[in-house]
Amino acid sequence: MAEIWGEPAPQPLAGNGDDTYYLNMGPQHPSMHGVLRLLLHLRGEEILEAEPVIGYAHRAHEKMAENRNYLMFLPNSSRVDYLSGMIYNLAYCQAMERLLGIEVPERAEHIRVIVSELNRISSHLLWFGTFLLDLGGVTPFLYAFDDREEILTILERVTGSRLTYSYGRFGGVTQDVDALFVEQTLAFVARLRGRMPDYHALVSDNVIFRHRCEGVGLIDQATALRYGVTGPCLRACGVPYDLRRAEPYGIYSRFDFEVPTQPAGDIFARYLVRLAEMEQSCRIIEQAVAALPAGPIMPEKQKKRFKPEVGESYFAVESARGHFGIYIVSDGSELPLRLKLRTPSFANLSAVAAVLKGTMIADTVAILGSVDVVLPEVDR
Amino acid sequence: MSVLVRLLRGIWSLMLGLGVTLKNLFRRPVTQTYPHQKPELSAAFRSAIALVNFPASGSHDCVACMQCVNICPSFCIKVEGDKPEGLKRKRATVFEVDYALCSLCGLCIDVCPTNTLKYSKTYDDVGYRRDQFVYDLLTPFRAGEAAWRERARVAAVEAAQPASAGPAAAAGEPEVGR
Amino acid sequence: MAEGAVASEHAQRLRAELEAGLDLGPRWSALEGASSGFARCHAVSVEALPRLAGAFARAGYFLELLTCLDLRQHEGRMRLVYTFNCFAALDRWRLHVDLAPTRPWSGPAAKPARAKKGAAAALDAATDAAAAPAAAPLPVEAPSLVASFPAADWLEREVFDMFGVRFAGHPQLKRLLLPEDADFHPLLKDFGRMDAVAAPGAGPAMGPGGGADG
Amino acid sequence: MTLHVLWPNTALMTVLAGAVLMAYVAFNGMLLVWLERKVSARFQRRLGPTEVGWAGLLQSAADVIKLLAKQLITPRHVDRPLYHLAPVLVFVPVLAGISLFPFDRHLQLHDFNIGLVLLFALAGLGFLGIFMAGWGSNNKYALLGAMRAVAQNIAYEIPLILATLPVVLLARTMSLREVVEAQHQLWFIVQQPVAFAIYFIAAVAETNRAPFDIPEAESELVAGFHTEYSGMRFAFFFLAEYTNMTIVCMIAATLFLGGYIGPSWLPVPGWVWFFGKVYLLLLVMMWLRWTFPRLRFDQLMSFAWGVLIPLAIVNLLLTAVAIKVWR
Repeated sequence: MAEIWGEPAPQPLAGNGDDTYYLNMGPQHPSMHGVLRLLLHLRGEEILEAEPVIGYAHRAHEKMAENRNYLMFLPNSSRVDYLSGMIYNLAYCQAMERLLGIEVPERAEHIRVIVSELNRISSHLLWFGTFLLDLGGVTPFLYAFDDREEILTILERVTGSRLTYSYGRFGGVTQDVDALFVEQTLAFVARLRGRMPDYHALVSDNVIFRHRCEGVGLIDQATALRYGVTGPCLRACGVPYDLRRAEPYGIYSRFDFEVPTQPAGDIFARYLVRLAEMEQSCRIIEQAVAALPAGPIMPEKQKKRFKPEVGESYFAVESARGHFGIYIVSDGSELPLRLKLRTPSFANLSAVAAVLKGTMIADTVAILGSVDVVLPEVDR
Repeated sequence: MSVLVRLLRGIWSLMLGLGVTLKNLFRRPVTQTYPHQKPELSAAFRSAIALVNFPASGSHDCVACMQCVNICPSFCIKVEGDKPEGLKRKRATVFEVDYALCSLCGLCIDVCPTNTLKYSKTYDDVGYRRDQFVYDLLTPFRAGEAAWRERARVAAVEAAQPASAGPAAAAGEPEVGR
Repeated sequence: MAEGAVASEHAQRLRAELEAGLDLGPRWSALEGASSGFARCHAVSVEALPRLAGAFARAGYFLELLTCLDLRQHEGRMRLVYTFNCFAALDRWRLHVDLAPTRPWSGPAAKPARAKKGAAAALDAATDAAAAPAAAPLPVEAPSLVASFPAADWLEREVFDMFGVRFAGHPQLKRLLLPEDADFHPLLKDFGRMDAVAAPGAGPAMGPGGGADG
Repeated sequence: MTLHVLWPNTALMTVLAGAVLMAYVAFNGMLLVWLERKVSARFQRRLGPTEVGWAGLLQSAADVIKLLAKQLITPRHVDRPLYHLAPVLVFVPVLAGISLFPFDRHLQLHDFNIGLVLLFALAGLGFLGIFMAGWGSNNKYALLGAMRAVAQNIAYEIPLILATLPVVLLARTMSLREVVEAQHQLWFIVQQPVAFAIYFIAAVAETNRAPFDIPEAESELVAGFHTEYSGMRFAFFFLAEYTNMTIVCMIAATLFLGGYIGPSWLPVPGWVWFFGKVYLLLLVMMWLRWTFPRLRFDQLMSFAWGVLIPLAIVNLLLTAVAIKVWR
């Protein structure tokens, strides 16, 4: 039409000689969690090929680790995955404790379990909210954030931070918890259980939600194995692999909890697994609170300088997103020779490209959301 | 028939969802209207570090040992110190924190040998330039610095005389505690 | 973590299958066990790697980790670290593959005092392994494991990105985390440091050839 | 054929009435934006706007001022004529559409005997504007949004119209006023609950409202067809959407809920009934939006073609048979 008005015709949309075209989704896109860029090859709304392009949030954590001593890397650890910073922070502490041979007091171990599980619930709640937001449901998002706020308040009272808790220290934790913390934690567990029926009525049973989720974005066991997919995404295809069970760290072997699995491997299975995990975390919290002993939160003798023996160590924990491993190579000095972070989102995201093929644009958003990718963790 | 059942079941599930939102419509909002309602800060709240004012000595007790400077993963602390005449320990003359770089990890507070570092409770600092966040932690202590040095010197002199190691010594060597 | 943790029958069967299919060298490691997190540690050759990876894939293991160590300063080599694990139960295997340096060491020469307990030598000592025969030239490239483990796609690209190690047979060995036109490999030890910020607004003291080496 | 003219039919009065309607459209848009924000906030246990005016009532006015003051950015690669024309073309039909309704027994600009047909014709025109916006923006997201909008509106206009036909059969007229007058004994919603349900669902889809808001699904298509629009041009789309909502609710109130008719023993003027019903329906639309997630594009289509249209046809046939038998 422009030619009629005496203007040059606008550039045609990318023509490939066929009916397909490329679409850059991200890194600035409302539903790209963080800064993922998806290069989509599309025919209409159908995805022929999807290539995730990452690195926009690369902060060189591993390089930083090599230039700082072991203790100075501590605040970095909770920033790798800011949504479950507590779990990562404590994982690094535990890895170092094993490397250095430090005994952790009982009380500190229990506190660590409680705050880690609270953090896991908060991460899952945030996932729940943002996932629904990806599907166009805004209200569940705010309900979930309301509940999550409670956790953040509890954790802030203890750690002083709401997101990047540098709460752990080699050998224990920085601050002790009090009776009010215990009271608030139990109150939160009760509150969350009270909210679950609402969530199910509003979301899980909703016919629109079911249609969006069931049978979409299948990750089967073979795919999971080949890509090293872990966490709720793995348990949603029927593999009961949870490091708290498979490779118990800390005092997790003492607690009675289930590893929820689902057979289907679709988005809805991942959703159900995460909701069930919140309940299991509540159970662990209750047990840990009941068993919380009195005593110190740091070992008697505290070292000032940390020089591990020469050697390598791999320590893995179950984060909210899956298998988080810390591989430390020590050359006997105060700086690590190499500190590699094996982050679950990295592996999970690499599998997403295979899953996206043949789906629609709307599914892309749902699948990405359901895998629960945290981009800073992918990029590190 | 099954189609109809599925349709009705679907409609029922939508009704349930509408019920949840309707229920929440009549509940009290949880919003805190921030500038009108100030948040309650927890005791553990972390903001930029500050120097503790020990009542016993009427001043901070930074001995410019550089431990916080060395442990800071963000390299945001700058400390200089001199040795006041007559005293055994050093005394900070410069203590700056670049809050724009600080990651609030608390390692400096952990390593401080005299426990003179604490978190402050400021949460609403704003600025247009990065250098506005370089805080001079000695500001509140500048006015009393000369007096403190004089007191400390006197106390040190008195302490040197073995008989009169009295309460005045506390001015020079404040009790450790936060 | 210890051998005893390998509990389930399924896992033992997997492991038996794996051991039957593998022809591992004699380099058993003292690192195995609770303190390291590894159930088995081996140093393997470049030639054996694809075959081993195939055996792991068939036995139902997943590629947990692939990373690289820059040991050029003291040992004059790069070292790839592969970690395989299985979902059935804990059975984490670590494989070392030594490679020739991707580029010559440009940092300061190794201090004699430190060279004595140079990282790789010390690690080898800790892993109870004999030093590699000096006569055999180290391979330049590692084979890509993408055929057995699609997960290796990104992991190998990351190693290439950060260390410059090339993987033969990788479908598209391009940058992963860094810009596509980057011409440096930042996790090399002579790349530079990430250190104190010189002045507000100035970048960290690092970059190709920039900054002092630690 | 009766031309029902209630006000002195002078050119001046027509212009005046048009101005009043335009003012109403602008006011209504602002009110609905405020209402939507307040209602959504309450559903989500928030407060919504509180700062500007009492309970944030002037928030929308502040937003309008902001939008007016904003620079109008025209991206470089757009098809300028289409790009500039689209917001106008979206907005004008809704303005024309709203002038057709009988707000009260003696408050109607002009009663056409084919009022209903005219309404749907005008409603259909708006999508030309949406498609022009998406096409002219020369942006892939906008184009996808425009394609979705066209497909969706073709699909949903059919059940929308099919659902109103039983009412026409019952009232034996297409004049909006006469349809209302035919409901003195009984509102048509009682006789035609299925038709009302189909109509309302299709209307929500027709106005691109959640859960059918796929042409502007922000989590998929950034902002859909109006991705490249800012400032007052964007405001036109916004205003058109809210006015469209009002129109479909007015149609629903007129056809199914007895328009301006309320219980005669209550001394409440007819227009209060009319607008009361309209805003109640609008609140229901907001309630739906803030409860449900969004459908996927193909699911939306299959719902229209596979469920709504067959249901509407069956309902229409049954109505026709029933009328034949009992009259």
